[in-house]
Amino acid sequence: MSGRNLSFPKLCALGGDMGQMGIAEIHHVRPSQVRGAASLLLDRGWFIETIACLDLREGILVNYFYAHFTEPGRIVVRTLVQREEPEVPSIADIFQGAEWHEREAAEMSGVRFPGNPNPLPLLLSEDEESHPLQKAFEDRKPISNIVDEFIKAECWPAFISREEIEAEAEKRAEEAAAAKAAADAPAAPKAAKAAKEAEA
Amino acid sequence: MGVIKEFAEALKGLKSLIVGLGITGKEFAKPGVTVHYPRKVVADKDLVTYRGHIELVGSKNDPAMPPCITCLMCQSVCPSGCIKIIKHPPPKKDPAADKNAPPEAYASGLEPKTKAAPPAKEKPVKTPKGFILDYNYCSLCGLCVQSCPVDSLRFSTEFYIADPSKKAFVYDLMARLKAQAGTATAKEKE
Amino acid sequence: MSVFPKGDFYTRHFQPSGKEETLVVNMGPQHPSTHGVLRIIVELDGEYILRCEPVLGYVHRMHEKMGENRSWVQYWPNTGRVDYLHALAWNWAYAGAVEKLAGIEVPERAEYIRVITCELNRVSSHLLWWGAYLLDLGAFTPIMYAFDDREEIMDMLQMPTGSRLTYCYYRFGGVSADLSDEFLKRLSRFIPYLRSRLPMYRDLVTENVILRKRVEDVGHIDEDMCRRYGCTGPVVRGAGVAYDVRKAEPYSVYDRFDFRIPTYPEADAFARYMVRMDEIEESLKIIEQAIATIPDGPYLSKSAPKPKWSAPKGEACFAVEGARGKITYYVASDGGRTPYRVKLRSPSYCNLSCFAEAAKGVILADAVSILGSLDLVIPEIDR
Amino acid sequence: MNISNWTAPDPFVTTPDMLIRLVVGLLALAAFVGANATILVYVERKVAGFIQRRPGPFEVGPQGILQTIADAAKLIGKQLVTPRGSDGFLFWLAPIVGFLPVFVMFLPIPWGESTYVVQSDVGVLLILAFAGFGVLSLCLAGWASASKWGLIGAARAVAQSVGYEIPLLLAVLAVCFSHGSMDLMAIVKEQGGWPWQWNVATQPLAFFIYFVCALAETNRAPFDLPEAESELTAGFHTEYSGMGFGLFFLAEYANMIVVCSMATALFLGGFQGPAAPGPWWFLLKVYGLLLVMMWMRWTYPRVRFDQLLNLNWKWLLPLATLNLLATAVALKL
Repeated sequence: MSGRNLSFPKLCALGGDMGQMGIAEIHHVRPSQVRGAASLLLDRGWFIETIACLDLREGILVNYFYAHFTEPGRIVVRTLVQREEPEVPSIADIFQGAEWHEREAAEMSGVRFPGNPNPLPLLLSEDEESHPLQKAFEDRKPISNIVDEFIKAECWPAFISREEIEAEAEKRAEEAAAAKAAADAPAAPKAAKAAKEAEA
Repeated sequence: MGVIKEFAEALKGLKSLIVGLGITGKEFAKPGVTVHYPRKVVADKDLVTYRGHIELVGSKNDPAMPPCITCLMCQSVCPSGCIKIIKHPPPKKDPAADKNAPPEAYASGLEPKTKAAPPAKEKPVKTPKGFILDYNYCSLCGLCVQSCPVDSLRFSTEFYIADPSKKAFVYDLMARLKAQAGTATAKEKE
Repeated sequence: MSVFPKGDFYTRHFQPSGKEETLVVNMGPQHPSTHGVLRIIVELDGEYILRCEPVLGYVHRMHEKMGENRSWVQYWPNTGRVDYLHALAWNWAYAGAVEKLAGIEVPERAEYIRVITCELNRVSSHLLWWGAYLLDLGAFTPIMYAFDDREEIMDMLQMPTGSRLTYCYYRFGGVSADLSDEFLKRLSRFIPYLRSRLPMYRDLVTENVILRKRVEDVGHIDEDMCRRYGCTGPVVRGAGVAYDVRKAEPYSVYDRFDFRIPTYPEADAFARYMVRMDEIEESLKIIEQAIATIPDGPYLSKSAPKPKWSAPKGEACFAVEGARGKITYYVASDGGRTPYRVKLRSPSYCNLSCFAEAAKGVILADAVSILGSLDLVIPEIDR
Repeated sequence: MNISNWTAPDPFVTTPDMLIRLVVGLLALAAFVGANATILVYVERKVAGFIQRRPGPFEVGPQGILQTIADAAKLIGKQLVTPRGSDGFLFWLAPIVGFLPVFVMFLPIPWGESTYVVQSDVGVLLILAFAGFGVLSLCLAGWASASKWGLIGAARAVAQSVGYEIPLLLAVLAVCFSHGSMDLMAIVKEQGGWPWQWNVATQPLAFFIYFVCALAETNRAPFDLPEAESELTAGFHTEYSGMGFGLFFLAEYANMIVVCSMATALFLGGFQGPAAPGPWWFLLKVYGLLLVMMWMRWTYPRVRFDQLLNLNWKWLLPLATLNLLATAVALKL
């Protein structure tokens, strides 16, 4: 996997093992660097496989999968976008095939791709407003729950500060607990009654 | 030259058309290959390998009862949630029955040991009371059969099934097993 | 002309740049040559296509979301239903991804079984495509001959898998049932039979001058276009690039078999046609070698996960060469009961995305020819 | 027959004898067309079935022989839907326009030495003239149904029919030249009973061109572009339901009989045959040609539209012209 020397601007390149996880290289970039990576990869003869978004506690992780017709391996260019402003510049003018991948990612995960020539819904109905692949808050996991090493990497803090997320999570958890307690209090006798009925 | 070449190509094309006619002509003369359904059915060798809906297997001792231990593995693994096992309710503590039992005597140790073994702890009934399969939603993945720890499930080879109503495909597998056992014993008697 | 001036959402977005003298027609969602519910909005100038835009999503089932709310094992049946014509390749891609993620060993016999069944499934998929493509081009008979041969394959695949189309046969760490000797015998009888049928296919169709005129020099999709759109499979091999996942990222035991990657440099519909016809022969060659060398042993690993198993945390990607191209499963796990994210990269989806460019300026009949030569399976596009 | 002898048959001074012949003939033709179309549909489906190695229609009646009648009953029983935005009058006129002229085309066909309805000196002309009506019907149908697919189908039909009529005419003309007559009966009578005495032996190229053009004129595969169902869903009859579609269907088969009858009379010696000549020879030859047409339909893919026109203008037309010239020169010599 060495000797490829893809030197596009990036935060860091870390992880990836073709044998272990089927991904040769993982490059972390800022959203603004996605286009640079794409054009460099196109010059080197890579083609786009797909775009996959992960909805995480830290934000939405947008993964661009690239593969090559003659070289083995798979390169993932990933970037993290904040949920408040989920925008990644479109690469549809570099890889035309990415237009559909972006449209799919946009409607499924709620990431916006400014510059996409045809930003219509692709698979869902045109009046669908929700993003099905966005998870509920309590289902969202921090990236450390999936891959540890990204947290250890120095590039991760560039995306997001860890404390912020934890603080928000704690706050949410407290709120949820309070709400639950409030809801449980009157519901408790009811629940007992229901259980009795079920037994009978 | 160009004209000659064009004509040669056209003739080649015509030849290919005639070859095509020859092939379909030959096939015309051959017998048909389709299975003429109501009159003929699929050969058994192709039928026995078909995985239809699941059914219960009779246990060795009692062909009308499955060896199922109601572990609910199949029910929980089913991706479509189409298996429903009804358990026997847990045995109720009957105070009258308790009175008949001579716990004190045993406790005292005065009873002769040769008389009888102490009554074993009442076993909870493990066989299912009911086993319902909603075949409408089944995707025939076979995960239930594979996950059954006591091999109580198998695939039926039934596929001549059709019904205008969805209700017809909600099978009571216990009843089915009983019916199968009944016909099997009837055959044996004959 | 237009009785329904408003049109629907997509037509409204499509129309504004249309000229007065052109005709905007909907090819689909119910159209004989879109092989299912695919809709293509076409702007016609006479018989020539000025521009077109595929509209997808009519059979969208949200497989990716379903992956997130059912357990690892429960996701199996979904994999067979993405591409119903080459279901085992999708089975394999999911199996491979999760096995990679969890480091599950697959017994050697299971690998051979996978190769045999998957290649057999590929042959059946190509046969169906052949018939359906000819149907697109107006010949009715070939599909019946193809079905005749395909029927035998389906009967054979039914022996281990128990189903005929949407197989759910592979498991983590192997397959769900062993191959019987009867199956292997029947298969080794079938291979020479199918080989003897192929010359008939060639004489009836491939050599036919009408077909040649319909597919030669039609629908150029060259290497550069494949790269920009991510086209794989017979499309890229028809553009002269010997790209086959079985060779490029060798998985399973494919490196033990001797087979060729058929390529044709013409990059037209005929090249793609020929690639598929050659692939049938190559697949038969692989199956033949696999039957000869299949080892004994267990068909399911002892460490195969139990039904309530959860994968360890991490992420994994696994690519498989399907009949239509590169199938990639990306799975991410947080160690929970369900996958955290499943991403399906379907080849038809990427192959279709280049249709708008490939069909620009061609005749309507050629568009049908191009569409057919991409070998689309709509449920795979919509997922 | 000498063309100078020809006088227009005046319907008002016809003899009772001729009137009876006409009425009986028309009735017989109606029965014949109906019966034959029914049989042909059945035969076509059986041929398709056997070529594709399946039984074809099988359930209605022995060997499915009543299948077409059942289908006809179904078609008649169906609701006639007039699509929104269509021109209702023209829409329903089109199938009738397509079907009626077929009767006229049958009139001058010599079935047997004495089995004919009208013996006209310009029989060939009559058939060719009324054959033009077919395209009018397709054009009307496609245009009036307010369907874009229908419109494209209609446009194709017009371009195709107009184009292919010319080489067809030239091919027929070559035969008429060599016999010096346009009377089908005379042409048949001048041919002998054995295949080498037929016109196809002296005019093979004309026969080939005629047959190809006849396929195109009747919109049969591989030239079924106006209704190419994989491209245009069903072309000009996309929007027709019930018997509207049924009439197009019937007209197609009736047209097939007409073109094959004409081919038989012009090139294959008509009712002449070895041993005893008679109508059976005629029918045998017609059905032979029809079977070849069906055989071709179930073997070939469809040609593309521009290729279809190229074949006509670049191949058939020059060939037909050359053939005609050669015939003329040979006759002069």
